[in-house]
Parts: sequence; C-alpha cells; structure tokens
Amino acid sequence: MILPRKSKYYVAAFALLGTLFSLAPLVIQWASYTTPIYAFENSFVIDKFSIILKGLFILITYLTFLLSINFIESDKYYQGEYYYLLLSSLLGALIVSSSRDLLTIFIGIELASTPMFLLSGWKKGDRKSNEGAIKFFLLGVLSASLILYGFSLLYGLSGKLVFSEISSYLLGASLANSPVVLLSAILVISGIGFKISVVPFHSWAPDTYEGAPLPVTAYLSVSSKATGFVALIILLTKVFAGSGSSWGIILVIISGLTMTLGNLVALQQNNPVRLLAYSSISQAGFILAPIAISGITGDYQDGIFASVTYLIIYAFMNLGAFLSVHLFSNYAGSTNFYEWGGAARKSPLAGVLTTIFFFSLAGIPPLGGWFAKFVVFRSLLGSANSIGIALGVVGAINAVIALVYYARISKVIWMDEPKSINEEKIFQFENPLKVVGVFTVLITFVSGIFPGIFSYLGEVSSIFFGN
Amino acid sequence: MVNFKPTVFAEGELVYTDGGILAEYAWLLVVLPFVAALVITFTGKYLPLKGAEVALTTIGIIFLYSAALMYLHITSGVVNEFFINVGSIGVFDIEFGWVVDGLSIMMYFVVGTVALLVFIYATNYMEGEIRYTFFFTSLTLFAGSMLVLVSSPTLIQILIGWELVGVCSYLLIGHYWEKKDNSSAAMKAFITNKIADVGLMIGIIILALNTGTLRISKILYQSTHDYEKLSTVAFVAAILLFVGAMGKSAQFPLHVWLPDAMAGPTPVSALMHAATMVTAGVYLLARMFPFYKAMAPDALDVVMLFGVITLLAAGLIAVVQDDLKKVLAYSTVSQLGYMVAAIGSGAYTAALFHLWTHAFFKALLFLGAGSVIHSVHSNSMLEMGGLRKVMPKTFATFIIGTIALAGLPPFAGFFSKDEILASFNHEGETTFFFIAVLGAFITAFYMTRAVSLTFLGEYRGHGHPHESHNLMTTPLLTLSVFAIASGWVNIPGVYTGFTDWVTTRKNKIVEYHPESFDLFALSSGLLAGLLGIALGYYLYQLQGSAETGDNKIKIQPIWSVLENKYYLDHFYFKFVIDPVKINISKAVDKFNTNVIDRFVNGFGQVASLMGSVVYNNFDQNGIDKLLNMSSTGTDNFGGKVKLLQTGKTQQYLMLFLGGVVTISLLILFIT
Amino acid sequence: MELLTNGMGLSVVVFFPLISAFIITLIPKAQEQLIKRFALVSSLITFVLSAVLLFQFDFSSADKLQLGNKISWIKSINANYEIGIDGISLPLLVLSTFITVLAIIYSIEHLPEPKSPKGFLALILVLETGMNGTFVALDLILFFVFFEIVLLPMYFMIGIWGDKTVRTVSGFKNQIETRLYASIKFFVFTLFGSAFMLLGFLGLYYRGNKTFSIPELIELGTSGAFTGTFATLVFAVLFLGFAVKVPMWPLHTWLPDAHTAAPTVGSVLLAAILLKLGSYGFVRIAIPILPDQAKAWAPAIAILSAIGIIYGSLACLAQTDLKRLIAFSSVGHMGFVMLGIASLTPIGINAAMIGMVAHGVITGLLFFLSGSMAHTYHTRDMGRLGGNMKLLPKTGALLGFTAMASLGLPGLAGFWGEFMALLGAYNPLDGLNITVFRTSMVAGAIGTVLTAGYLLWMLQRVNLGEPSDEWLDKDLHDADVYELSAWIPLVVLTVLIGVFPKLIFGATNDAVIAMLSKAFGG
Amino acid sequence: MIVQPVLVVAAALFSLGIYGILVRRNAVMVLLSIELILNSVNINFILFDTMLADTLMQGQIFTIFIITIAAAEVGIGLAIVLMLFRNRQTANINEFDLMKW
Repeated sequence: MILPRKSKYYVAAFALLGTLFSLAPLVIQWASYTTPIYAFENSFVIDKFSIILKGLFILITYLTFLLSINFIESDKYYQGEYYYLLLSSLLGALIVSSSRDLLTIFIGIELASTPMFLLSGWKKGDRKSNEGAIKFFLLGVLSASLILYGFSLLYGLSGKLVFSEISSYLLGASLANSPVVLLSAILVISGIGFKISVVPFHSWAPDTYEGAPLPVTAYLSVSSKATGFVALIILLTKVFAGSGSSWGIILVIISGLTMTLGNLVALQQNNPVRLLAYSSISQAGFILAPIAISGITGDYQDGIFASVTYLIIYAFMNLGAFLSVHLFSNYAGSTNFYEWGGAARKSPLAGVLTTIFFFSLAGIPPLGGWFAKFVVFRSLLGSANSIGIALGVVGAINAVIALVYYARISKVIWMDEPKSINEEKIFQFENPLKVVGVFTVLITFVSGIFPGIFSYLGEVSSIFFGN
Repeated sequence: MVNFKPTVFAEGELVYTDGGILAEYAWLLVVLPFVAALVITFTGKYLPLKGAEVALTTIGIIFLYSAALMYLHITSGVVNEFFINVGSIGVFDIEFGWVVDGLSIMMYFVVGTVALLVFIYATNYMEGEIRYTFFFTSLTLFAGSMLVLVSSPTLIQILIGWELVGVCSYLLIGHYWEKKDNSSAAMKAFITNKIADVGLMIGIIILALNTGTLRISKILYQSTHDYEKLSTVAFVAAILLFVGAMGKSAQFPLHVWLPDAMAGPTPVSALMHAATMVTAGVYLLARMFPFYKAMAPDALDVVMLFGVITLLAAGLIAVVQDDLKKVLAYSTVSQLGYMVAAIGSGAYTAALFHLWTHAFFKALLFLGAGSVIHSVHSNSMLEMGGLRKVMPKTFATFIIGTIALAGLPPFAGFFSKDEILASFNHEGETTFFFIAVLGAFITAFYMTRAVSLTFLGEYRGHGHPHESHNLMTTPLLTLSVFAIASGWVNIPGVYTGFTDWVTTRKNKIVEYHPESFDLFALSSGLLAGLLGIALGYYLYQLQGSAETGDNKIKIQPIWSVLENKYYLDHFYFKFVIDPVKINISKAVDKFNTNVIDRFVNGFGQVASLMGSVVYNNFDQNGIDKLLNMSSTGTDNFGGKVKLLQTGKTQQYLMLFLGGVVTISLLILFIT
Repeated sequence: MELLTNGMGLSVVVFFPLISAFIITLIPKAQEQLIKRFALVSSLITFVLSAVLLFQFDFSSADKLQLGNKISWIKSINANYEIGIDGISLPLLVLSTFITVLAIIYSIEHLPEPKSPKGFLALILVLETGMNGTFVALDLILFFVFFEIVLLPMYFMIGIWGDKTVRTVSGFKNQIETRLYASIKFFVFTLFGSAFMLLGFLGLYYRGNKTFSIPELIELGTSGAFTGTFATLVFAVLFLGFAVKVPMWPLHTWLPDAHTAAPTVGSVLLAAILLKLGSYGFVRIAIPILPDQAKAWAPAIAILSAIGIIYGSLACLAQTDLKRLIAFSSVGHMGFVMLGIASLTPIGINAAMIGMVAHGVITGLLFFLSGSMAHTYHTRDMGRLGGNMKLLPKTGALLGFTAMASLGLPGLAGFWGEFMALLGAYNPLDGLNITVFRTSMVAGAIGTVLTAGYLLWMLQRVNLGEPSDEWLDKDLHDADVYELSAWIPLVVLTVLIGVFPKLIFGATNDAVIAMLSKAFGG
Repeated sequence: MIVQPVLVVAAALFSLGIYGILVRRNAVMVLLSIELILNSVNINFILFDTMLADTLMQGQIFTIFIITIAAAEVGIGLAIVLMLFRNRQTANINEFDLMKW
C-alpha cells in the first residue's frame, strides 16, 4: 500500500514472493521437526498437522494471487488492499490451523473471514457483488456471534480457555453430555457450518460466489472452507471429543442432506459459478462425512485422515475448476455455460484441463477425485456401523448424480456445435493462469495415480492425537 | 416256408481289417472339397471353365477314392475310426475325426457317385447362368459338408456337418436371390432345419452328459452294455435325435421346406434329394440304431409311426401336383417316409438299402426332369407333353427311373421296397404294412401320371423342345444303369452282400434279415405297383389323352360310361377314386399349405410381432422411461429444492436459525 | 527375457499405449500422417509384445498366475500394484491388443466426423490401456481404476464422433442428439454400477483382514471368510457393477443406444472388449471370492441370461436399424456367456471364455461392416438397403459370412460358445436347481433358432434382392485395402477358432478347472 | 453473588438480537441487533469471569477482543451497507434479491 499507484504491479510480485518465502520456515520446521512445540501456554502449537495445513493454505493463496493478477489489472480495483486483505485472511487461516485455545481460534476464524466480507464486495459498482457481500456479511457475523455464545458457555462451565484443559475438565466432571455442553456444541457447529456452507447454513454461498470476483470466489470455496473444516476438526476433537455420539449423529444427517441437496440443485444450474457453488456444497457434505462417523465410532484418527485427504485434493481440483470457468466465461463473455458450445476447439489445452478438473470432481479414476471419494467411502464402511454404511450408500448415489452435471460442462465445450458469435473471439489464456492450471492438474493427477503420498497423513493425524 | 435267421455281429465275431493306408487317408474325402471350394472362390474366375474343372476333379477324386474303399470293403470288411483332439473342456475331449466302416463307406460311395454325375450334368445345365463359379463353390461345399457328416465318429462332428449341410442348402436354394421368393424359400429351409436342430442339439447334450463322451462308438457300446447309465434319459434323447432327423429327412410335419427347396436349380435338387441332404436324417438314425434298438424300443415305434404318416401323406399330395419337380419332391418325402418307417420297424438293412437304391433312381428322375425343364423352360407339366418323340434319351431314362420308383422287378426299387414291406410284415405291423402297400400303389400312380403328362400325348408348350446336350444325357444313362442294377446287391437267397457291408461296423447290429423272399409282401408290393401304373395309364392314356386326363375325370361324369359297361368301375370311380384323388389329397394338400406352412411362415411373423411388441412397449417405454423419468425426476426435485434459495437475506437468516433450533431439538430427542 | 517375466512386460503392454497417447497429444495437429503412423506403430508394438508374452507364458501351468509382479502402491490402504495373467486373462489380453491394432488400421482412412485424428487415436490408445490393465490387474483397487479409466475415452468417442441424428427419447421433453443421449447414458449406467462395486470391494477389504489382493481374497473366500448377509450384499453390488457392463437383462438398455451412436471403431471396441470386462469380472473376482454366494445367485443369473437371450433376439426381429440390430444381438450373445458362467461348471465357464473371444471377434467384425456400410450408404435403415451383394460384393460376402458365424454356425467361432454354454447349463454344479437351468438351456436353444431367424432376415433385407433405384446412379466404393486388412484377420481368426477351439480351451481349461475346484472343492 | 438474573439478562439480550435480525428490514437495524447478541456474549464472559474469580482474567480479555472485533465488523458492515445504498438507494435487505436459485 505504501507503493505509488504506477508501480502497483510490483505489489503482486511482492505478494507472490512473500507467500513463497513464507513457505521457507515451514520447510525448515518440517525438516527440523521432532515433537510438537507449544507456545503461549499450550494455546498455540506447531505439529506436523498444522504444518501441512499451513502449507496447503499458503499454496492456495499463492494460486489465488496468480488467478487474481489479470482480474485486478482488468479494472480500476485497489490492488494493494486486495492483496493485503487476502494475506491477512491467510494469516487467520494459519492461526486457526495451530490454535489450541478458544481465544486464538476465535481470532483466527474472524481474521480469516472478515477480510472476505470486503473482498466479496470488491466489484464496487456491481449490484450483485454488493448483494452477495451483505448476505455473506450478515450471516457471517451472526455465525460468529453464535460461536462466541457457545464459547462463553464453555468458559462459564470450565473456567478455562485452553482446549486440553477444557476437555480434561469436562471429562473429569463427566459433563461431556450435559445440556450446556451440547448447546455450545450446537452453536459452534452451526457457526462453523456457515463457513463450510453445509445445509442448512449454506444459503449465502451461491449468491456470494456468484457476486464476488472469481478469484475471491475460488478462495472462498477453497481456503475459507478449509479453514472452517480445520477449525471444526480441532474444536470437535479437542473440546467436544467426549460428546461425539451426540454431534456425530447430527453431522451425519447434515452431511447426508448436504450432499444430496447440493447435487440436486446443481443439476438445475446454467451459471457455472453457481454450479460450482452447489457442487462445493455437496463436496462439503463428503468432507464432513468421515468426521461425522468418527464422532460416532470414536475413531477420530481415521476420520481426520479421510477428511483432510479429501480437503487437500478437493482444494486443488476445485481451484482448477474455477480457473477453467474463468477462462471460458471470459472467452464466451457469458455466464451461461450452455453458450460455450464447442469452445474447447478454440483452446484444446483449456478444454482438456477443464475436462480433467470436472471429472476429477466427479471422482473418475485415475484423477485425484476418485481417491478422495475412495478414502471417504473407506472410512464410512470401515466404521462397520450401519449408519456409516447407509451414509456410504447415499454418497455413492450422489456420486453418480454428480457425474451428470459435471459431465455436462465438458459435454458442452467438446460436443456441442460452436456458437457462431464465438467464432471470431480469441481465447485468452495468460501465462499466470497457465501456471495455475498446470500446477493444479499435476497435483490432481499425482494424487490420483500415486495416492501413496497421502499415506503419511495417517501418521500425522496420529501425532495430532498423540498430545 | 419263409424262414428268417438273425444276423448278429458281436465285436469279437466281426471279420474286418483296419483298412490300412486307404482308411488312414480317408480324411482326404472330407478335406478336399473345402480346399477346392477355397481354390474356386479365389481362382475360379480366371480359369477356363470358371472353376467347374476344379470342382469336377475334386469330386472325381472323391468318387474314385470311395470306389476304392468300397472295393476294399467288399473284399475284406473295413472297420476303423480315427480321432483328432481339438480341445478339452472340463472332462470332455472335443474330437474330430473320420470313421471308415460299412455304413460310412456306403454313404461315401453314394455321395461320390451321385455328386460326380450331378456335377457333370450341372456344367452344362448351369451354363450361362449368373454366379456360375459361386454355384460350383457351394455345390462342392455341399458335397463336402455331407461327407463331414457321414464320416463323423463323434456327435459334435455330426452336428457340425449337419449345420454345414443346412447352410450350403441355404446358399444353393437361394441361388437366384434376386427374386424374394427364392431367398424366402432358402430361409424357410434353413429355419425349419434349425428348429429341428434344436432337438438334435439337446439330444446330443443329453447323451454326451450321461455317457461322459462324445464318441459315437463309446456311446453305442455303453447303450448295449451299461443299461443303467442311459436308461432314464434314453427315450427322451432318442426322440430328440429323431426330431433332428425329421428336419433334415423332411418327415411329416417338418417336411414343408422340401417342396419349396425346388426354388434352387435342378442339379441342386437332384443332389439334395438323392444323396446329400435328406438322407442325413436316415443316416443318423442308422448310425445310432444300436442305441435305439437297445435302449429305446418305444422311440422306434414313434419313428415308425411318423414314417408311415409321412409316406402316405406325401404320396397323396404328389398326386395333385402340376409342377413336375414338386411331384418328384413329394415322392422323395414319401420315400424317405419308407426309410424312416423301416428303421422304426427295426429293419436296419432294409432302410439303408432303400436309401441306396433311392439315391440313384431319384437322382435319375430329377436330372431327367431337369433336362426336360431345361428344354421346355417351364416346370409345369401342363406346358409339356409329347416329349417322347423329341427327347428320346431323356424319356427312356425317365421311364427307367419311374419303374424303379414304382418298384417293378428287376429294377432297383423293387428289391428295397419289398424288403421294407417284408420287415413290416414280419414285425406284424399289419396296418402299417397295408398303408405301405397303399403307398406303393400311390407312388406308381402319380409317377405314371407324371410320365403321361410329360412325355405322352401332344406337346402343349410354346418353345421348341430338343434333346439335351450329351453332358446332360450321359449322366442320365449312367444313372439308369444304377437304377436298374443297384438293387441286385441284396437279393434274399441269392446275394446279400449289401447286408454284410452295412452291418460290418464296430457296434453290434441286432436285426432280423429276410433270408429268402417274403412272398406275401413281395406279391402285394408288386401288385400295388402294377395297379398304380395300370390305373394311371388307364386314366391318362386310355380314358383320354394326357392333356385332358384330369379334366375328363372331373368334368364329364364317369358314371355314364360305367353305367354302360363297368358298374364296378363306376362304383370305384364314384366312391373311391374321386374322393381320394380330389377331396382327400386336396385336403391333405390344403392342410399342408394352409396349416403347417402357415405355422412355419407365421413363426417368423409372430416372432417379429412379439419382438416389436416387447421392444416398443417394454424396452423403449419401460426400462428406458423409468431411467429417464428417474433422471428428469431428480431434476424436477432439484427444481423444487432450489426454491429454498429465495435470495432474500432475511429468509436466509431465518433458515440459518431454524437450522440451529432443529438441530437442538434433534439432539434433545436423540440423546 | 528376464525383463518380460518379472512383470515388466505386462506393465509395458498396459502403459505403453498411454505413453504413446500422451506423445500423440504433443505432436502438432498439422502432421496427421505422422500422428496416424505413430499410433499404428505403437499399437503394433503393444500387440507384438503381448504376442511375445504369449510365448513366454507357460501353458503347462496355465492355472497359475504368471509373468506378474507386486509393488507397493498405496501403503495407507495396503493397495498394491499387483499384476499377472493366467489362462483366463491371457486370451482376452491378446484379443484386446489385437482388436486395437485393427481399429487403428481402420481409422487411418476412415475417421468419423469431425475428423481429428489426434484426439481420436489418442483416445483409442488410452482406452487400450484401460482394457489391458483390467485384464492384468490382480488388485481390486487397481482393477477398479482401470475398469473406470475405460469410461472417459469411450464417453468422448461416442459424444464427439458419434451419430448426430436428432431423436425423441421417451421421458425427455425435447428432442436430443443420439450421441449426447447415448454417451451420458453409457457413462451414468456404468458409473452407477461401479460406484456400488467399489463399496463391495471395500466391504471385502475390511472383512478380508485389510487386503485388496485378489489371490489372497480368493484364499480367504474359499476358506469361508465371507458369509451371511454381508456376503450377500457384497455379491449383490459386485453383480450390479459387472452386470451393467456385460450387459445383462434388464440392465442392457444403454447398450443399443451406445452402439448405435458410437462411431464404427467405437462400437467395435465397445462390443469386442468393453463388454468382456464385466463377464471377466465375474470369472475373476465375483465367483472365486464369493463361491457360496455365486452358488446362491447362479439360478437368478441363469434366468436373467435366458431372458436376455430370448429378449435380445426378439428385439432384433423388431429392428429396422442395422447397427441397432447388431447391438441387440450382443445382448443375446452375452446372455449365452452369462448362462455358461452361471452353470459354474468347467464346461460352462470354458464356454463363456471362448464365447467372449468369439463374440469379440465376430461382433467386432459385424460392427466394422455395418459401420462402413452406414458410411457408404449414409443410412442404416434396412428398409432402404438391399442388394448389397450386388452393390458392394466384398462387404456383402463378408457380411454374409459374419452373420453365419454370429448365428453360431458349427465350424466357426460362435458355435462353441453357444453349444458348450448349453452343454454346461444342462448339468450345472451339484446342488444348483436343475429345473431352472434346464429350462434356461431350452430357452437358450430356442434362442439359437431366433438368432438364426433375425440374422437371415437381416441378410435377406440387406444383402439379397435387387438394389433399390436410389443407389444405382451413386458410385458406392466397396471395401478398400485398409478396411480389408482390418477385417480379413478377424475372418481368419473366426475360422481358426471354429475349427480348432484348442486355441482358447488350451489356455483356459486348466485355469478354469483350478479356479472352480478351489472355489467349490473337487 | 447473583448469577441467574444476569444470565437471564444476557439470554434476553441474545433473544432480542435474534428477534431483531429476523424482523428488522433495515440493514443498519439488523447490524445493531447483531451487536446486541455480541454484547450478550460479553456479559456472559464478564459474569463467568467474576463468578469463577479467574485469576488470569481470561473472560475479560476475551471480552475486550470481542469488542474490538465487533467494532471492526461494524465498520465493514456499514461500509457494505453504504455501498449498497449508493448503488440502489435503499437499505432494505429484502429488496436485495437479484440472485436467487
């Protein structure tokens, strides 16, 4: 922000470099990792789990920057502020990933989400953007306040803020299933349910996604969702671990609803962004499923492993999907993907990328998505629990339904007849976007063909519970 | 005064050699035609005679080889079989191979001889016809397939030959496939046979699975030695095999395809009716005879019943035909009825003997008819007549054939038919015996009718008929020699070589074989034949000229004539001949065309109708609709669901808090 | 040769096409000839390699899994890259590489619209990887991945190069292009099946102490590790997954549409190989791992197959569209294959194996022919065709030959599948309901008659008769050298297998017997 | 010391806030209602802090943080509302339904 306007371009470069550099300490930490390091009286921890998630968040932000460059250049937007807000949101996410007490996690969540309120309304002149922003904002604040209320109850009950102490106190006093704890659990779940946009707290997502600038939408649907999930995982497993049986059931219902409803509505969409919004809602349902079941079975480690694996793969393929939507809607100048007929002929590369991302979302081997879905099914059936199996069946059916609308996009761009109006348009595929595309596609493929790389997550999540 | 002696060949007592090199290389008989077919297909167009020469040489070799085998067999009985394993499946060995014994050698010889002559005949007959080369390809294949069938030591190979014969007949009957009728006739032949083949297939399956082998000799051995193994299924299997035989050997009610098969060129009909196709069924029954005799005597009665029905029904139909080839066709059916009935009555030798003689004189008759048609350019006897003068050779040979068929001594048919009658008589099947005699009478009658309509009287056609080319008449003459002499190989009391030929085989044949003439059967058969000819001659010559023969009887009431002189005749005419000649036979004809034909034709239509019903109402609108409905259904549901998304912020908030409340309530209830 | 036997050879056979497909995508669009040549060569190399493996293969111990290897793949779930072939998979593997070569030869001169050899050939090669992989995979997850890889290329083949005619589909409001409807239908149907199949695999994984290895699971299954409702459910979902692919009645409805819509090569590969994935799955996975369930389900399968046979033939009699008729004929023929499998006897399953190969060869050829005829006449309506023998003698003759082969003419490949399947069905495994199987056998036998009926009918309408006037003035080119060189090998193969079935039985018999004796004892 | 009444007050504030959110049409009013909820939370924290005599004063610290963040959020909220008002001359949140379904 201190830089003069003419040199705004450097801001982008600077932000990119900054994020890259911020990876360095992570690597060092990883290399020099021995045991979890605790700071600020156990309210802040550095363990492999947090390191991995931090790495994920930073990468996502990095890619988002790459996505943003051209968007920002394209119009008179505040650049510095844009990057600044994104970075602060990133900071929030980083905090969440290693926070271990109510205050820190609350600050993290707020820090992560507040900037997004502004970014989602970044297109000042655009009414849709404003509208999305206000909806996002109001629900966001409400959710925050609910979370707070839940926290306050917890504090009142235990007098502690640090998770480990709270949970030990709850267990000691065998209050794990007392109504107050449950109430606070409900409030927390609802509050975070808003961030991860699960039914019935999803309603803001499609509108906000549609209104917000595309890079921001991508970030919303990936990073803040991830943040929300991390927060949820930490809270549920560190604080409410005792009352798993209660919230487990609830989450099962929620995730089942989320998958189904998201899919069914997505079938109806002709706006690619809204389609992705609903698809990401149903994906959230899939991510939620293992946690839910782990609540019932108590095998948190497996549940976390599955969810986080899904989260990571989902993050990259979804970014890729947004990238392709960005490309094609810029090319066709239409937010109705039925008008993209035959666009892939213009740029086969973009076409192939799009196909890969969307079919990966649909979970077709050998693309990453299949392994994500696979681990989820695995932990669902592994529970050997009738509820889990039922949820698995629901998931399987949804996976098939989802195929219909995911395939629809690549059907349009490859199989439909080219629209005459699009003929003379030129297909823009700038280099930064190419970088994003190649990077995400690589990860999508690698995670599909050599899913072995995720195996260490198991060990990681075990450490996560070691303390 | 008639004395019989059982001729029993048990394995031990058989006097036979292994046939040496001649038997070892008998596979040439089977393989050569297929090689030839390939050669003709690829090189035929460039050869001077358009491939005919290849076919002729091949079939010539086959003829010589089979003759050599025959000689060897007559001098020192040959029994041997060879197997080639072409794969094992489970416990089964799938084997091809070739069997060399009396039965098969007799068939080789018949096929070789008839085929050779027919081929020679065809080179001239088919001259200038379209697809000349292809015709010879399929004709060679036809002979080859028949050899596959008769040479087979395993049921699986029998099945293969069986179907190959069917396909070749399909190709040949449909030779002029530009006309839809012809291709339909071809289809009809194929489908009818296929229906029968289902029986054969299942029969084979049952036999194979209950005996654990596909080798015929083993199965027959078990059926004579290991009663329990087969006894339960024997009857069913026997009947099913017979169903297969009914198809190929055109037994009532599956004979309908044979008359239509006349759509093919005449040489094909000759080959098909004399040697190659229709004899297959009889051959199968003969091959499996020990099994029938030992395990399923009841089945034999069924066989006999159908045989008798066939011979009568077909004979009656033949009387009313105006198409020369059709007359012969129905006569074939009826003669096959004789053979099958003979097998049914347990007269193994008699049946094969009739097959043997019939092959020659029926080939002769068909080729004769062919040469007539070739010169008259019409099948209808109403457009013939008076050809005696213009086509002397054809006429002479045709007459020989007719007499042979009618069964007058010393022509071939006489001996074989007499043996069948004798065996009926001996078995005490009085009814069947008399039906058979009646059949003989009818045969003689319609043949006489055919002769008089064709050759006697005045010419009624338009073209200028002429005697056929030597290439066509030579075979006729050759065949007529056989038609006369082929019966002399099995004269009871004089020389019964044929019996020894066909009973010299690996498996015991238990049958009763007349040691000397059964004079009663002989006389009745002879009488019937003579009567038939006499009556025919009477009606179509004495009662008036050939051309108006039929009309006379129909139009001008004969009772007036009889009133003058022959009340008896009048009575006969009034109450016997007219009904039989017009009503009953017409009725049988009607039944044939209207009921059975319609069924077979209708089969396709019904099936396709059902097909369309199933397809349109169930497949497309049933399963698919369900599927599409479900997909659109989900869409619509999604349409409903998305209405939650009103876009009104406050309702979102409401939804949000509503969610919270619901969850709390849920928890309240669940925990 | 050491390289070949330690699993390297198989891996190359599987992945070489994929690599070459990738390379093809790098070749610039302009150099069509280079692309075509490259695709042809690489598919040839694959085929030759598989032929070499054929010689490496030790037929004396065809019941053992050979030339395989096992490398750790996904540690966290103990899924391994485990491959190998035995007598059961060998013929299908070779068939798949072989047919692919022919498909590419055909495509050199006969690319469907819109012509774009790059994409098309690349897709074919990717498809080949999927097919080969499925046949060599010995790990459930690996199997699943390859099983699914097949979907994408076929989806795009149908969708992009498919039939563009617009038709109304019952249940849909507005009209839709055949290719679009068919492609998504194919995709959804198969995915529906396989999604549940995956659940089944996971079930096995957890009951079978956390292994996905098929051989180990077979050991467990035959030692009675999987029982009760669990086993029933697992078999049910496996059945769903495979039966859709076969396809068994009543899950077959995607097939006619897919075949009708697909470009020639597409339907050839679909009929020749893809359908086999399902039946192969039954033989390789479902039956040996869950023998008791297989026994319990066998009657149902037999009945469905019998229905499929009759039903398919009847449906064929109602067709006016040549390709659609052939597609429905596949339903009937695969019905025979499944009937053989259902009998659970060495005879039946051997019959199924040879039936698969035969159907692959014959129906593949039929689709080649019908496709090229549709290309020549610009119609598949049999009402308008006719006199083909006069117009295109070579094609017509081949069509006649193939039809005969397809109706199970003895002495040609198709016969063994049908007859032996009936033979097997007459005496099913001990303890199976004889009545059901014999009834199905009779139904099948009647089916052969119907089959003969519709094929001859097809010949009469297409091949025979006088050509209608609309063709007389047109210059219709008969089969050219590319087409013939793609077709003749299939003809030869048909005759060879027909005359000397040992080509297949020699490989399969021991393996099948071993499999069954392990599964059902004795 | 007295606990229940204060708790009740907090709860009442909370419910008031909810009520306001649901019935008020004006965006600013909705914002205020949310503030009410936050304040009820604050009261809770203070109350519990004193009740438990928390030596670390965690409750009060938390409260301060909440106040800060609330302030920031209100700032953002007002900014958005202003932007909206500039674009479409109304602050009635129920007229913002360009995007639905």
